[in-house]
Amino acid sequence: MAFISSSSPYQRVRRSTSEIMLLVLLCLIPGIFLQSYFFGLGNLLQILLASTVALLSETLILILRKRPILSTIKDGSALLTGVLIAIAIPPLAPWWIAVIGTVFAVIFVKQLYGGLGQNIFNPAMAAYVLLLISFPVQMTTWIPVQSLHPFSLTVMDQINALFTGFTLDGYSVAQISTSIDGLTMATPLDTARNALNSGKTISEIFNSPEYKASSWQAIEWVNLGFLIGGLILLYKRVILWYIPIAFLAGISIFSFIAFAYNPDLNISPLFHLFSGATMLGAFFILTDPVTASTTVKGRIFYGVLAALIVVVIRNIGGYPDALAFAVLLANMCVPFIDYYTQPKVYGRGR
Amino acid sequence: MTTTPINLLSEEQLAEISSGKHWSFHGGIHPQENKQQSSKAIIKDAGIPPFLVIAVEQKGESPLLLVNIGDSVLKGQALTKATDVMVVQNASSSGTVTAIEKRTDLHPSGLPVLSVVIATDGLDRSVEYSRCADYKAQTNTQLIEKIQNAGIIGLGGAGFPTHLKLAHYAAIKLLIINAVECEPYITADDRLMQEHGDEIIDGITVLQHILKPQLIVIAIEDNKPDAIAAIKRALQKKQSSQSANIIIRTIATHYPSGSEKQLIEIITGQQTPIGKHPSELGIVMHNVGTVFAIKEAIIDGKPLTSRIVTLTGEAFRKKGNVSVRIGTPIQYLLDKYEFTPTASQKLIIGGPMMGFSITHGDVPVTKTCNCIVAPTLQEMPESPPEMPCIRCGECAEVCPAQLLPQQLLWYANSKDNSKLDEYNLSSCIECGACAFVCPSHIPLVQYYRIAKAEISSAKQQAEKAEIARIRFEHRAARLQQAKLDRQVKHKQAAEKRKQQLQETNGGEDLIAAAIARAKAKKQATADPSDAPADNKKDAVAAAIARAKAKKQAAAEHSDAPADNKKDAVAAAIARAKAKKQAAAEHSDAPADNKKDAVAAAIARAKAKKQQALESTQINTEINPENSAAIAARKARKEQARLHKRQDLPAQIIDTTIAEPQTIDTTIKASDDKKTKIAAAIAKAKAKKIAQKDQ
Amino acid sequence: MSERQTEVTTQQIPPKDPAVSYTEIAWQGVWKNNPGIVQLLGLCPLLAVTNTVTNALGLGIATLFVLIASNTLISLIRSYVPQAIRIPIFVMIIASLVTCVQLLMNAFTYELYLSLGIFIPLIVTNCIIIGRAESFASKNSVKYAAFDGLMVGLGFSLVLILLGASREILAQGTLFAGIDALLGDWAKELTLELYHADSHFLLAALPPGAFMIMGLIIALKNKIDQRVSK
Amino acid sequence: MLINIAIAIFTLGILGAIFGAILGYSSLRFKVKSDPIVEELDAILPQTQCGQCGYPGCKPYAQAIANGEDINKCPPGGDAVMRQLAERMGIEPKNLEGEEKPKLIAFIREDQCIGCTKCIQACPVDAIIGATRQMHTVITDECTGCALCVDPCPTDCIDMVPVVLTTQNWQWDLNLIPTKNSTER
Repeated sequence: MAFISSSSPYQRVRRSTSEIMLLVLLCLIPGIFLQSYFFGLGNLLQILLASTVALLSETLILILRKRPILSTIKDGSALLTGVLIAIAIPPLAPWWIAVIGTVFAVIFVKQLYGGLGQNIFNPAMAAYVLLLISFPVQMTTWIPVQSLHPFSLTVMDQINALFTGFTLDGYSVAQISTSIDGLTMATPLDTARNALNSGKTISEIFNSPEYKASSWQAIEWVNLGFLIGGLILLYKRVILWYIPIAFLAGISIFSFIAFAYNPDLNISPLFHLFSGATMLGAFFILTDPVTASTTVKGRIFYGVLAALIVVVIRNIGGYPDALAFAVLLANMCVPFIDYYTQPKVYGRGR
Repeated sequence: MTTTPINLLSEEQLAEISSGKHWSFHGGIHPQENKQQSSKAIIKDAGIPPFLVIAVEQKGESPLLLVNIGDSVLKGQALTKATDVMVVQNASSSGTVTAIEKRTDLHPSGLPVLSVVIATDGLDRSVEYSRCADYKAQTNTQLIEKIQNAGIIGLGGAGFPTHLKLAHYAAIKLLIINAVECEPYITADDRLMQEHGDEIIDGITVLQHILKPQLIVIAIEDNKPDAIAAIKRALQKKQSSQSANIIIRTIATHYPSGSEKQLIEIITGQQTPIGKHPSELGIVMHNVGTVFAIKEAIIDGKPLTSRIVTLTGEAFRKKGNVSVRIGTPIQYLLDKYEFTPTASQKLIIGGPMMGFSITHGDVPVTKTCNCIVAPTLQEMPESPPEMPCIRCGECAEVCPAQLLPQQLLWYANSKDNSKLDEYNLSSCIECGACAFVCPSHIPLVQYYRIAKAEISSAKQQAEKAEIARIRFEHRAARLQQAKLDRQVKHKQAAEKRKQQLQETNGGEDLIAAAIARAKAKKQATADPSDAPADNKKDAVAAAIARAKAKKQAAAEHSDAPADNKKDAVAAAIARAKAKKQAAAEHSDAPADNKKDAVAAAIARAKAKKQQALESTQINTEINPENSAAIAARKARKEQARLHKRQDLPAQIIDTTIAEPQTIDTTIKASDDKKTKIAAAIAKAKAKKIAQKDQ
Repeated sequence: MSERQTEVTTQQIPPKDPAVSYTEIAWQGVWKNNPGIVQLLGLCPLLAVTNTVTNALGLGIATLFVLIASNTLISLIRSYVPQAIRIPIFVMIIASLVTCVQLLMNAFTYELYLSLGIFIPLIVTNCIIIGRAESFASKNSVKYAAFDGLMVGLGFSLVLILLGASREILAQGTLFAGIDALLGDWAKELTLELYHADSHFLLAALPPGAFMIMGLIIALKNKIDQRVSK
Repeated sequence: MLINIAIAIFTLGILGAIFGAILGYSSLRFKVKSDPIVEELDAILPQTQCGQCGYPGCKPYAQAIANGEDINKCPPGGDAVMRQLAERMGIEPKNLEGEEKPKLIAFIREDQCIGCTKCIQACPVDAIIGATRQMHTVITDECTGCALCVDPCPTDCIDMVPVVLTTQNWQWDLNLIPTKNSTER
């Protein structure tokens, strides 16, 4: 009788790539929950839209590339990309923002480089940068925290706003984004930057009414949500500690140096850690295995490099948040980092 | 073989080791062990199978056989002769040698190697073993030779000849007994230690006598408490000055701690430098099974004729460890221990991490076969389809050699051998930890094995190419030299003649010579055709004369063709024709201008055919097999010819048939005589060759 | 038999036909060896100025003119140029021609001259021109050289225009905006407004967009070639 | 105006003369005489010395490639060697001329050998040993598989046989494992 011939090892760990992706998606839930709690259901709508588009464009490109469809879709990487883009864009951004971003991420950044495992750049962040550069207005218009809404927004209102730009009552997104006292809402980092540019010091900004009216508390909570999700990922060993710790430590150290140098012009380390997309980036974006460094030393260096870029751009650059740029720039350095941080092979001496 | 050790362990390091400190290695995994399936039952004898297949080829080389087909052999009788590197293969039961042929080996490739097949008589009569209680009176060389004659190789799995490992006895500081058995499922060493602790300690003292190490460490994983206890008991029994420096080191269960290099790192904290042998550090390691075999060989005088094999996996009804005679067909074990195959059944030789699968049971148990795993599909499911590498780096985390498996995969896929070398593929120990953890189910080890095999064959080819280049250059130089030599010889000959001529004239004085020369000159002007005027002319004339004489001789003998080159061309054409038959024969003809050559060639071809026919007949008488081969070749040629013909349009065939006649007639018309002569020569030649062959 | 036949046929085929023909030059210049999307030469102006069709057309015409003129001149003097110093001589000729073009554009299409800016003098360093001079004009007769200049220039201009058009449509929703700067006031009519939207795809107007669209054009060309070869 | 033009022409002329002089000098001074590329190309070639490329050996072919000969004329090297050559020469890979065959070595059917030494003379790497009227044999380790000995043999007793697959040179192809006991006599 003939037996099956196959290659060793015959025992394997039973965790697959798709399970990893699924775990990452599950760990995003606390952050997403908090985000939609503060900013309304628009966020969930964006996620629904972006994931649908991600799966559709993945299917389309796989047909064009004549690759197996079902098994590739099942790996969950396209879904994850879609969700990450949706989290990053403003909740009531027009529908085509999410569509363009997702299509670009899946087709251009991932599949045109050869599919899962081959892309140089993080698809979600590359798409975010594309959107930010191309559509700066839509991408920086955040709606205020729900408690500060001048109008009450129903689910239908939000769906309508997303697809037509107006609520059922005929208010435009721009109008929604303007809070009670007529100030345009933006992210705390945005607000701080604008105020800095107009010559105020940090302490003045933090005490100013427009800052207090901004969604800074909400953003802090959201960051906390992603931190919790990230810690679960660490506990489950889906991600390894090197990158998040290196990145967060880097952010703290670099921003502390800047803060110590001039506290009037530079925001504090704590503010850095809990604003913008710091936690999302540390645990969910930078740790994307495909585009991150793979050696131990390399991962630490990669995290620190990204942190340095983030702090530099946030403090002296032209954009309020810099995570996406930092990720892309660090991605570019990965082959170089990997090459120079190879571990010493057994027997090469210590 | 002897290396000059430079990194020997120092006294402090040895003290540190014996004080109980131990280290760890990078990476590693914790697979499911499943050892309890087979570790409880005591070792049974598997019995005598109806026939034994003992592979005698070692590393691709066949040793000198000491038996012939039909010989009756006894258990323990040597089948092969030992050479420097090869150990003796002994018969593992008594019986008759029924065949010496290539049989499938217990090797992942399933390829056959030269084997001796013994039909057993069931009596298990053995040669007389000479017990030797006082081995200490013997020299190391004698003991090592005894081990070689007992056919002992490393029984842990790699199968490195033990006598070679022992040959480095000069500078050994630390002897490690590898009883780690880190592979899941396998319990052969575990059981052996539980049941034969005393013998193992005896074996260790034999090794201690040969190697004289300062320290002996028995390394056992902590998942074998019974074995540890047994060895401890045995050691206490032996409590004497000898066992003072033998320590038992219990190490944490952690795959692949049983790998030689990793175990050395655990015990000593030292890494074996790349491309170096552990003996460089003054360390030698022996498997506990090997130690047991050494004890039997030296003290009891028994050669290695059986080994302990773990039969495990849910598809075996009767699991456990059995003592199996080397050469027992695995099918016999499967039948005896109630193996019930399930859907898509696998049969794994060795452990599930580093073992290999075999496709059928008609292979013999060899000395390195420590375990047969027959898992059910639930136990070890088929690996899910391979997905793209997401560079998660899990593999690098667990790699005990601290390689970057994801980079190696990349370069293995792109067949970039220089990059693979740069990333130290050769340091891979193929432990399978990377593939074990890979979430994309990539069979990394398989890729590395293929890449390694390709690299080694590329290396071999490069070496071969280099040799070929050197040989080619030597040959070119030699031919050039021969040409020069010929020229020099000719020159020398010419000069010699010159001298001779001078000598004949040399008796007279110079003036007379000058006068004579002047006279000769005058004469030469008068009669230029005959008397040479000066030496140069003379030489030329001589040469011409020689040439003429040669020609004449050639004509007379009517044998040697005037021009070798022409002959070669003609011969080549003739051969081509003989091969291509009439149609091809003809298309060649117009290409050749010299009609006589053509005719000669045709004639020769005919003669050759005849000769071929004759030789076939001769061969039929001498060697039936060969004639069959020739017949097959002929048939193939005929087929090819027919095939060609079918391809050709009818017209071409017509013309090709028509043309030879026209040519023949033209030849006949113009040069009838020459043709006939040439043909005659050719026929004569053919006849001669035919006669010679007879 | 068959062996012999193939031998004969291979012998009959001449090794390589060095003779040039007009169709071959045209085919090579415009499609097969297009300087822009196959040889990837002159990427600097190609990516920098193609944000509108007008700019692309202006630079295309300027390059085309310089190419024809330089190819002709170099072909004329090719047998008098010492091998060792041919490159400085070619550059000198090209530089003079570019200066002429720059002065002409300054005189007649001033607005375009301003918007193209540094990229007009940079034509001197355009690899396409020196490349054609070195590899073709200096080895072939005048008529072929001039035709080669025309065809290569045409191939380059076509890529410029294609890129310019796609970027203009994506970024501004218009076509031929500002064409009057090149062709005079009458051409104002040519400007098309294809669609109007609150927000345009700004990226297309920026250099990264140029790279991406360029990549897509190259992919398209390769796809067509693949189709044809099948 | 005229003076301006004259100045321009003069300046450019001087510049041209200076740079021309520098270039002319360096083209003589830094002239590369020998071509190390031939050695490198020779190292890539498989050294079968089979002459299938039309050159009498690998070195001459390497020389020819350096002089612009096609890189696709080495069937024993196959696609891999052609690609290496293409990379070294910085040119596009081409389709191989002639087909790539599996590796073969010569085998003399010794009972039919008449000891004519013709194959010995033909062998480019001296891989056949024997003497006149003595049986010849091929040193398998040295044979490059060039098949140059096959044609000169007057008794057609040389066969090109494929290299036998053994456990030593097996390349881990799991799909080729026989599922039956293969017994060879």
